Amino acid sequence: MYRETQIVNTQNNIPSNAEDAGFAADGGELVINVGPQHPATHGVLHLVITLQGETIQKIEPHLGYIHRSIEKMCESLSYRQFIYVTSRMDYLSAHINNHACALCIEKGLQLEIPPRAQVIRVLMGELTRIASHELWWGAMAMDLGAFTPFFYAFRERETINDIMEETCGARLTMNYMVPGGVMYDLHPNFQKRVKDFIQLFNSKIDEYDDLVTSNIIFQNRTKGVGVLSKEDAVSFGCTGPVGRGSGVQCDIRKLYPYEVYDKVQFDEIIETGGDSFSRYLVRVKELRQSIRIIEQLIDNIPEGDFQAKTKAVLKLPKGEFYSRVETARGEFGVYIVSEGGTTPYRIKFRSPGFSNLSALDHISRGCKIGDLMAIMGTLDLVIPDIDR
Amino acid sequence: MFSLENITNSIQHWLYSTFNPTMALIMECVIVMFLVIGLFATLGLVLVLMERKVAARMQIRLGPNRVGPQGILQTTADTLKLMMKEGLTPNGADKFLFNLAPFIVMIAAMLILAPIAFAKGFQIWDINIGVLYVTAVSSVSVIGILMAGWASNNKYSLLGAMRSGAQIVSYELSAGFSIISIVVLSGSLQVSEIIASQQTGWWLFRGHIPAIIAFVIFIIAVTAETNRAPFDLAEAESELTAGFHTEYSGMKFALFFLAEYINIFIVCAIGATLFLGGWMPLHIGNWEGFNRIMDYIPSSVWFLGKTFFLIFLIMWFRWTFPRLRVDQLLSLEWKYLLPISMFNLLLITLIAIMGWHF
Amino acid sequence: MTKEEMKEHIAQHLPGAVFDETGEWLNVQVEADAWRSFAQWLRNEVLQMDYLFCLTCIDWPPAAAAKTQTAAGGGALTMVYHFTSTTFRQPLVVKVKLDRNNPEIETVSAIWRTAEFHEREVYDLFGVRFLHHPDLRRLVLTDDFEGHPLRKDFEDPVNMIRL
Amino acid sequence: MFIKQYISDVYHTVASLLKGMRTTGSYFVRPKEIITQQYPDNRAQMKLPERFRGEVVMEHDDNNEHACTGCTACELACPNATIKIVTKFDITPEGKKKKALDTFVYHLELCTMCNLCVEACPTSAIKMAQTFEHSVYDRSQLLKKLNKPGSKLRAGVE
Repeated sequence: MYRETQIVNTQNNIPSNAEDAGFAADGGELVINVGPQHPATHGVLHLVITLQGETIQKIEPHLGYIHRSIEKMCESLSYRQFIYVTSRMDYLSAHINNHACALCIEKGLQLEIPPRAQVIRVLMGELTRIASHELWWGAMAMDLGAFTPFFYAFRERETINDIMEETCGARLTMNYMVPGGVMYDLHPNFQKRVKDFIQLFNSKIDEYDDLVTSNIIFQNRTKGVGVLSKEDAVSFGCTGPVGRGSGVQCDIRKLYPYEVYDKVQFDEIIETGGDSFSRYLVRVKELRQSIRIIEQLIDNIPEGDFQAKTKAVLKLPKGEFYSRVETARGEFGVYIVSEGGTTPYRIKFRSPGFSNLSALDHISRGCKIGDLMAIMGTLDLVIPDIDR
Repeated sequence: MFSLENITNSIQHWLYSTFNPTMALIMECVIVMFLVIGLFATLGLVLVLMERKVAARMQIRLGPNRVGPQGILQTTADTLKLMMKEGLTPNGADKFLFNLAPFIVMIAAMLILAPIAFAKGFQIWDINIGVLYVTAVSSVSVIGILMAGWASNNKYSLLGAMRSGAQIVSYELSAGFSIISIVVLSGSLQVSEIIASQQTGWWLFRGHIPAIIAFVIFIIAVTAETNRAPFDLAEAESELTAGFHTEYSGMKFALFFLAEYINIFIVCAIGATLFLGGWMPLHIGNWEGFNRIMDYIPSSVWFLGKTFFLIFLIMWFRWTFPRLRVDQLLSLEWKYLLPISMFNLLLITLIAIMGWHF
Repeated sequence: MTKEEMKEHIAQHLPGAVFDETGEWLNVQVEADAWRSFAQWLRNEVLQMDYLFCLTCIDWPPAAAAKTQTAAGGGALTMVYHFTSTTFRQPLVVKVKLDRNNPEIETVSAIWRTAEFHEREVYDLFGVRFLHHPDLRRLVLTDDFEGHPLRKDFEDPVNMIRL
Repeated sequence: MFIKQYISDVYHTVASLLKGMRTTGSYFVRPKEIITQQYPDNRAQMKLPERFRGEVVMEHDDNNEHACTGCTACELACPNATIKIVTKFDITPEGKKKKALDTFVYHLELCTMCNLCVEACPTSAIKMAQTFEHSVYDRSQLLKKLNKPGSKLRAGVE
């Protein structure tokens, strides 16, 4: 459906020129539409940008092009069924989204998860995080005009996808999580393949620094661009690498450990710059931390059940349950209001991308249009995650 | 020994002995025209394929490998496809300028071919101000780009064209300075004489470090002038979708595409002529034996080898570096390249006057 | 800061607050009139609730409301705010009950900037009007869309899949 | 001082750019690293893992018998209404009426390969197949009947 692009005056008194949508006589502003189909938005995000020359005056995101009302859909799905829908939100960290749902249901049922299942979940979650950051790294470099890193990132990501395919049965939307554990046991080849992957990854990760991180053009493009202060990051609810790039301690894995995250050693990466380069560094360093977690766990997978015994039809007791996990993009929350039935009465997904997007206008004012690509790249927006 | 010079001379001799001089001149022009157009088509096909293959190898891919053996007919098939396509003209566009723009870009590229020496004695027009002619004509193509951007009636196109304008105008300065430094060393503007002056060695090696600096600046500046990554702001796809040629389709788009590659060839040919001796084989001082062996390799092979090496260098840049931002692009030129090349020109003049070069 | 301390602080500041400690986190129910000043207090005073990590709404149509005895008559919409403090790390849930037929509440987008988008979403999907919101328009649905999809009585005969 | 800074800036710029070019250049001269899979050509060698979920199939043995009792557990487990089970009543030798499967209707176009139906099946009658080339010219071709014509319930499966 066609939607009028309207510029609404908020703080800055920018003249609205929706009809003209072009060259306003006063002030010389130029309004351009980035998206819904645009190479840099990585999905159907529509940004209405008011430009003065090449300087951004105001960005207005228009959402909803991929809004499926998943929250409403989940109200008619049973507790076993709705987990798979959340893979379709942040499809790059599908496994971690499923994890949050499973955790929330288990909280309601007060289920005890077998230790083997916990370790499997964390291993898969960290592999997903690496895969997601790999894709982000390639796409970010591609947004800034370097095409080659994309292929190098996909080489490693493909290996993870193969591991996922072998154990979970699918490459992207795994649906490996069930309330009480995981769907199948690990594939016999899993440990060997993950070790091979770690070896491959460690031999290639230095190339990433040579090719992009230390590249002077890349540093100039990202340093000091899109600065988000610590206070603003908290106020905008920015989490994940965006929040940590601004110096906010917000890693749920550290603050509210779930599964076995309190038993493994890893560092919460915090950069204090608040600019695009800090956000970039957080993600690149997190890659190494995820590998560290996997290295600790891969040889110590406890024997035992991979799934707790559950009833065929799950019923949550009356009440409210909230679970928080750290996806590749930030804090993902599942809020279930149960009335005691077999389906949730109301379910709310707190998606990290939604809050991170709300900071976009604030941090990109006064930047050049080329900077917008660096900012959007480091915000790492996944549009279905925002629209839900 | 095989030489293109003999062929051209015999053709000219035959033409002038068979027809009257006017007729012979016209015949020559027609032959040159067909040669240039043929060269354009071949170069376009070869360079696009080369770019795709180079990119693929750097990106751990195979690249085109379906049409013809090893995919060598891929670009031919693409060209056929583009010819079949409908050339759309947007509703709000300035129709005349919109359709004129690709031809301006193309014609500008064709004109620069005139003074380039492809092999010994194989040159369309050995004008005595060859280098000056090249620098002058190469700035015409920006008019085509501005025209395309403005006439498209598209905001992305306009932004791309304006960026391109600013970029080409500023980078011409340092490209010009690098060219002048070779003119200073060789003491001539004529292409054939510049090449002849490198009989005892290429200027890149004979001119000490200042010549190398001039060469590096020249490569950076021409990369920018041809709108190639990392300076492809005019068509920065993640920002401006396709920049100034967003609205073009079919053969009109193909002309822009072709002109981009022809321009790369031309600037690399100029770079090879000025710094690497054009068709002149690799001669080292007075090593007679070595020089004689080098002379056995045909001059056209030397020229093409050098040119394609430079083209490969520019492709290598494209597939390695991220894109600059528009203000960084200009500050790179005005804060770094221009001061350095001015200072460098001073040094080169000193070297030339004192005769310090080898 | 423990749950009890937090409860004491809130009870001191707002005697009318209703607590509910059955869940994982402390729940506070406040009146819509007191909400704006309470929010200011939460953010700026002892509790330092600077991070609003979830903002949503729950629809209780008359039938459901009667069953749970949470509201009288015409049903209710409950605004749910999840806060935490980056200093104390103790989550707090604040609920504000609104009239279902005329839902209106003061915006908190000036206090927590993330609320601007979240409130637009709630306005879009539930029809809650946020007073003094800087830019209250539909967020995900088209401007001419009728109805509020996340309300329980919303039926879309075309797109809804009922199992 | 300024000049020194200027020169070191230029030096670091060039050094960082050359480092990047070394990386791409090293791949250029090592064609062994190419990872392209030429998909339709390598179909014979391509082996998907046995857990890969391509589509739901019903296993039939040599006697054209399957294990589906028509209990509709899969239909209930499916989140997208992908499966529709039509049952009929068979007359058992004892003369009693018994519910049995008539048609197992499977909408591949609605399926998200979530595996919940396979997990739910009490008799392991259905499973996931490793096929993945599902593209067809018409959507109606994606509507499948999983039980073969004339097939019947394997003896001993309850």
